[in-house]
Amino acid sequence: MRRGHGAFIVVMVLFGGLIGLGAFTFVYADGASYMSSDARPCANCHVMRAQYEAWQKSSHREVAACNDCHAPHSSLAAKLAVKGLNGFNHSLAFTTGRFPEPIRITDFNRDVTEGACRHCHDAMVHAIDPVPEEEELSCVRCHVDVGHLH
Amino acid sequence: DIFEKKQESRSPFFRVVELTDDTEDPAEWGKNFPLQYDGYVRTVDMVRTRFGGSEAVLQTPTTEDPRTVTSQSKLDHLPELRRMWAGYAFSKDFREERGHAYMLEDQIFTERQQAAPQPGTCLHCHASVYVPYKKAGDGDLMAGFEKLNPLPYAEARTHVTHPITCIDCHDAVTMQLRITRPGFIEGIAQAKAAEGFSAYDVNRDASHQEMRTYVCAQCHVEYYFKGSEKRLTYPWSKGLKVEDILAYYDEVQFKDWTHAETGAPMLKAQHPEFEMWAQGTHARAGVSCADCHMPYRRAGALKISEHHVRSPLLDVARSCQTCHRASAEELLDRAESIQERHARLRDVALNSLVDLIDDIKTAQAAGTDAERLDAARQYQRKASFYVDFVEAENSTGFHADQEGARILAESINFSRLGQRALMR
Amino acid sequence: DIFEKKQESRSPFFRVVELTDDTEDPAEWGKNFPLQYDGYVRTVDMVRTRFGGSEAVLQTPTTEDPRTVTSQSKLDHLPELRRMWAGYAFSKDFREERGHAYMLEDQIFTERQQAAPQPGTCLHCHASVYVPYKKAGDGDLMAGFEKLNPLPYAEARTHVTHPITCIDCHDAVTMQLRITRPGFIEGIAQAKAAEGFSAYDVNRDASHQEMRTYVCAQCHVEYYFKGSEKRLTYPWSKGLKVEDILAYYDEVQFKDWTHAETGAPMLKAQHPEFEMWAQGTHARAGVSCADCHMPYRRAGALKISEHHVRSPLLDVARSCQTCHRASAEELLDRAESIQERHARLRDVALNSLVDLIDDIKTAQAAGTDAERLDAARQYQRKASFYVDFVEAENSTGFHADQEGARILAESINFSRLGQRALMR
Ligand code: HEC
Ligand code: HEC
Ligand code: HEC
Ligand code: HEC
Ligand code: HEC
Ligand code: HEC
Ligand code: HEC
Ligand code: HEC
Ligand code: HEC
Ligand code: HEC
Ligand code: HEC
Ligand code: HEC
Ligand code: HEC
Ligand code: HEC
Ligand SMILES: [Ca+2]
Ligand SMILES: [Ca+2]
Repeated sequence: MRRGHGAFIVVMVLFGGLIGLGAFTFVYADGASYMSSDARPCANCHVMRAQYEAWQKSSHREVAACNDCHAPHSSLAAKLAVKGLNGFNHSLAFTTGRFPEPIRITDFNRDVTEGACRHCHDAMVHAIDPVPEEEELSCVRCHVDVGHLH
Repeated sequence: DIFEKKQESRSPFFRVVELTDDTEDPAEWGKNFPLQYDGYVRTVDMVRTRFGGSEAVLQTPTTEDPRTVTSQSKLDHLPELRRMWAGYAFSKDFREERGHAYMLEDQIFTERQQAAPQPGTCLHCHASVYVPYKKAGDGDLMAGFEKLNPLPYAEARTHVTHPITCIDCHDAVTMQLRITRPGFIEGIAQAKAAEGFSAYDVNRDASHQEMRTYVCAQCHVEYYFKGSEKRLTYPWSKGLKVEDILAYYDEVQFKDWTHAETGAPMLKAQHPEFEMWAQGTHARAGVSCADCHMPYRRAGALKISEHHVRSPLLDVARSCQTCHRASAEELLDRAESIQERHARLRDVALNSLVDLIDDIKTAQAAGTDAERLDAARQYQRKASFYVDFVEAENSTGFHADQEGARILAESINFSRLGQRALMR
Repeated sequence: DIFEKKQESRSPFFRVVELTDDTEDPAEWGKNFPLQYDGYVRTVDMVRTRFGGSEAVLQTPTTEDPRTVTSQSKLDHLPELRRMWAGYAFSKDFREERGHAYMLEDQIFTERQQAAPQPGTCLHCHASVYVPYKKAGDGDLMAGFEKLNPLPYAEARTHVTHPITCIDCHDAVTMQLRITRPGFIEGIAQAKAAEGFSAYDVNRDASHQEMRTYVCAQCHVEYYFKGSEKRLTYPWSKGLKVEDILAYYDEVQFKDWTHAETGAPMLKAQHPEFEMWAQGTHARAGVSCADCHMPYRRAGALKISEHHVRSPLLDVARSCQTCHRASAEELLDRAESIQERHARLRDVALNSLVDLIDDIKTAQAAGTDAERLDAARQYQRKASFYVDFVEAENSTGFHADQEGARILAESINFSRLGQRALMR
């Protein structure tokens, strides 16, 4: 599921880029920050502040910033693509103010995050991780608060 | 748009007007806090949920009751209630409660007012009484409270103008939450004393999170009128559980009325939301009334408390999903399956009570000896108070599901033991 | 299907020995999986919790019962049980259950074996029967199952050697969870059919998360022996709720025994952990048995499942705290206050049932007509099954607190209606 969305995403992003408004805010709202692996830029948006503040108190504060969990580790292309897509989506949503509250992670981004967990913890958890044929074991079912409270 | 948002976040609110400890009119407060005011006025909305909310029922206005819209009658919905309350004003008119905007008119025009003369005490929870109490007591809240209580309702109500307003929950200068209701100030002090906390002063000793519940518990509680002064009293000196409250009433030998069919000395329970909530999981977890009924809402860059107080099931996303990760549909379904299980058991309990009433009537006709009849009537008093306690509680079991079922179980037991007591 | 998964198996381990579908000895498996094996063998530990766990009780070994240690007797703890089960083997010996290591010896040496001859079917849940069933059926699990069921227990048990072992829950090659119990394979298929899912094959259709519950539900369920073949049957064709199960038994006109004091056609409920769990909040939230009873444990560089299956209240940190933010003390307290409320109500229900039994006896002595007596006995059958369903369930209400209280409420109602039925 997580794999193979790269191309589709790139198209989405290019298409999205054509929408002036989105593109505008993307820049205005510091969309470039999506490309960094520093946490502060994410907090550029007040709507991200809750997570930012919670992250600062989390067990991962020292070891993982936002994008370590919210961007893929599979390939650089996928990484940039997802960052671009989210950056665009969030910028647009933020500008139009049209988004669900409380903000909920999308299934797509949850998969990205689940992948991130494994990227760092694979050695420890592959004993408990079922074979890929089966549906993924969800880490966040139990560890939903490791990055920040919910 | 985005510039505005960056703006807003720097300026929480503009002080348009000066608010004092005597500013009663919510519209005035609304000038400083338009967002909260907008929510507050929307409590006129009437929307049903599966078991709660409220439904607009049209009626032709009369001189006694000029209301064109009321809410559905619970007496028609649950006919057993008429038998349970035979001989008491509630058997004449008892409706689904609705938004805060209606609290004053619904009290003024309920048929219960015709059925029996009511005292001024009633206003304590149906009007903005903070300023009126102070006025009547020449600045002394308690004195004013004691002065208005014994007055006939019609006379007392000329002292009040609004349903609940901002000043009933907020300090006008600091906007801090503040308890203004004598009934709760005294009641919670007694409850705390029972837990060993003496001289409890709620406005001094309560935590911020507790205040988010206590402002509601000023009114959403079981109560009675004590003595000829009709002093409003919350029966908590032995604790908040149903058995503690019954023990209190038995001790002071109080009864609300005498049952018309059986002559039993009866008790009426009323909206013990606070008492039931206190026995539930959410209370255990420190979740307050406001967390669910006044969830935070984003207004631009601001997070404000939803002042449109209503059923959380009408806004599951904000009310529940802040804490629960499940989907809105799933959460609604979880709540409703708890309520459904509760409602079915409540019906069993009501039917058991009606069976007891029938048996007592038959026994009376058959000239059963006084001893057995009295024993049965005592069971009726208990069984009726227990089932009423969870029925009058308005969450249909949600606030404390296991405790709700436990109380219904004991009510059923009392009803059936009453039937047994008549035999042999 | 399992064989395809073979290659892709991810479970990392040092393959010391080759495990096959016939490797029964857990010590062999332990060579490849020492961490899980260490936990598995610790199920011999006996530690009490407030309402569960188990307590070591010394006894002087005899030839019939060579055990030097057993667990506390529930009959002494709840004397009402002897009345409830009058005339049935359970009234002779019924103990608190303990760790998996004891399952075989406890079954062999329970006094219930002397009280009444038991069939081979019993072994299904008290021994590692996967390999023995296959052997007895010449490779056909079901055939072996059907062959051992009707044998006298003493003869059947010569076919088994171990209590539950690895192969009862795991595929030896892929280590995937796998259902090996005919009773559950057939039972869950019927339950799913009732929900409209036909031809359900648990090993093919269950999700990984479901398997984390189903491996336990192979045994922690209500059951009965059908017909003269003593075929093990899970009574789920109408659903998993207590009323569905009772409806099934009534339909097939099954009774476990005739009550010695009243002559009522009785039913015995046994450990419906799975059925009760299914009605609870945790099941709603997708929380499996293994999540709480086999929490993950950090073992060196690896995370593994705790194979020391026991009360989660003995390890709240791992069992509860990953999902619940509250402190361990607070969580323990939450669980125990649910259990305490449950236990008190259970006692009310047991006493109500004893009252009914007394009344029926008196009525019989007084020569009450058969019609009333039969009505009362039918109520006894229901009331007894309902309270037993909740009492035999081993979480003391925790798995489904509201449903537990609901069932007790109905049990109380049945007992009291039974008393009423004798009168008039
Ligand atoms: C331009 C303002 C802005 C910035 C900067 C921003 N976000 Fe967001 N973010 C939003 C908004 C608005 C939403 C809600 C979008 C929705 O739910 O449709 C959101 C939603 C999300 C979600 C949940 C919804 C989803 O798409 O899964 C995640 C995860 C997230 N943001 C992570 C991040 C990370 C990581 C960063 C920094 C790399 C970041 N955000 C920076 C505005 C922003
Ligand atoms: C250690 C991993 C981790 C880190 C670091 C992390 N997050 Fe998250 N994030 C998660 C998980 C897990 C979820 C929730 C997934 C779910 O609910 O199923 C989540 C969800 C979110 C959401 C959606 C809201 C919600 O609660 O579902 C937002 C917005 C978000 N993160 C923003 C951020 C921001 C901003 C940062 C950096 C300040 C950050 N995250 C850092 C793991 C992380
Ligand atoms: C960038 C690498 C990285 C990512 C991504 C990451 N972790 Fe971690 N995680 C670590 C490190 C390093 C530690 C040890 C730090 C410590 O001891 O607290 C750790 C500690 C933990 C712990 C133990 C401390 C605690 O909070 O209980 C848990 C559980 C955990 N991670 C789960 C997760 C989950 C679940 C995810 C995905 C949602 C995740 N991690 C994502 C690197 C990562
Ligand atoms: C069913 C609940 C559950 C799930 C699902 C789960 N974990 Fe855990 N995890 C636990 C528990 C319980 C512990 C604590 C173990 C201990 O204390 O010994 C833990 C501990 C950890 C730790 C910390 C070990 C340590 O002591 O530092 C990490 C890292 C971790 N989990 C990562 C993951 C990842 C990654 C996943 C998904 C592949 C995952 N977990 C899935 C329950 C879970
Ligand atoms: C965890 C969330 C939660 C908490 C905390 C909570 N409630 Fe409720 N409340 C509910 C739900 C859900 C309902 C059912 C609404 C329905 O049936 O539509 C409800 C119903 C009600 C109702 C009836 C509403 C109606 O629609 O008819 C009242 C009154 C009420 N609650 C008052 C309170 C008070 C007072 C407190 C605090 C002492 C409180 N609640 C605490 C969730 C909560
Ligand atoms: C301790 C606070 C309190 C007092 C005193 C009080 N009420 Fe109420 N009343 C409430 C609350 C809270 C509700 C909404 C919950 C409910 O209806 O159960 C309510 C609802 C009502 C309703 C609408 C629902 C219904 O019952 O038809 C009427 C009418 C009403 N009250 C009349 C009265 C009268 C008359 C008196 C005086 C005899 C009185 N109230 C005294 C708190 C109070
Ligand atoms: C001054 C007394 C008072 C206070 C304080 C009060 N209520 Fe009420 N509340 C009432 C009365 C009276 C009604 C019934 C109004 C009617 O039916 O006309 C009511 C009705 C409600 C309803 C039912 C709405 C519906 O649609 O059925 C809810 C929910 C509610 N209140 C919640 C709360 C919460 C939450 C708080 C605290 C934040 C609170 N109340 C504070 C007196 C009060
Ligand atoms: C039934 C009680 C009640 C009434 C009436 C009420 N409020 Fe509130 N109000 C609350 C609660 C509870 C909070 C949350 C306070 C907290 O958590 O600190 C709150 C918070 C606020 C806040 C702080 C910002 C926020 O939204 O959290 C403002 C400003 C406010 N109210 C204004 C008003 C105004 C203006 C009115 C009248 C139109 C009003 N309130 C009526 C209960 C009430
Ligand atoms: C402020 C946090 C918070 C809010 C808001 C909240 N809950 Fe809960 N809820 C909890 C906690 C905490 C528990 C106890 C279990 C736990 O510790 O996770 C719980 C338990 C529950 C349970 C299981 C309890 C039971 O009796 O079976 C249900 C169902 C539930 N919540 C539904 C809801 C619904 C529906 C709403 C909205 C009307 C809601 N909750 C609002 C925090 C919250
Ligand atoms: C949310 C956690 C949770 C889940 C899920 C759960 N249990 Fe339990 N279980 C408990 C608790 C807590 C107890 C009470 C233990 C005690 O009293 O010491 C318990 C008790 C038990 C007992 C008695 C243990 C003893 O100490 O005597 C058995 C047997 C049991 N559960 C089996 C199951 C089975 C089978 C399932 C799945 C169908 C299941 N449980 C699901 C938490 C859970
Ligand atoms: C469907 C599975 C199943 C079958 C068949 C079964 N048991 Fe059990 N047995 C269990 C489970 C699960 C427990 C632990 C839970 C409990 O004790 O309630 C248990 C516990 C016991 C115990 C220890 C507790 C006690 O009751 O004293 C004895 C002894 C016992 N069984 C004997 C038997 C006998 C004899 C038979 C055959 C007539 C039998 N079992 C058939 C599953 C089963
Ligand atoms: C082969 C049948 C079987 C299976 C499969 C099985 N159990 Fe048991 N379980 C038993 C029996 C039998 C006992 C009682 C043993 C005794 O008392 O001698 C028992 C006892 C227990 C106890 C009580 C321990 C105590 O200290 O009181 C718990 C908890 C438990 N099982 C949980 C589980 C869980 C969780 C699973 C799945 C991961 C599971 N069981 C799978 C048959 C089984
Ligand atoms: C009562 C059922 C049961 C028995 C018996 C059992 N297991 Fe497990 N085992 C489980 C469950 C449940 C899991 C978790 C599987 C998952 O979530 O994929 C598990 C997981 C495992 C895993 C995967 C890594 C891990 O720890 O999660 C290994 C290896 C394992 N068991 C070995 C053994 C061995 C060796 C034995 C015998 C000594 C054994 N098991 C007996 C139920 C059981
Ligand atoms: C894998 C996650 C998970 C585990 C493990 C877990 N819980 Fe829960 N628990 C939940 C969820 C989810 C709910 C339902 C409320 C909600 O949605 O938050 C819940 C609800 C509860 C409630 C409220 C339900 C009620 O009936 O009042 C209690 C109490 C509770 N859990 C205690 C425990 C205890 C004690 C344990 C350990 C023995 C435990 N939980 C293990 C996830 C879990
Ligand atoms: Ca209502
Ligand atoms: Ca036990």
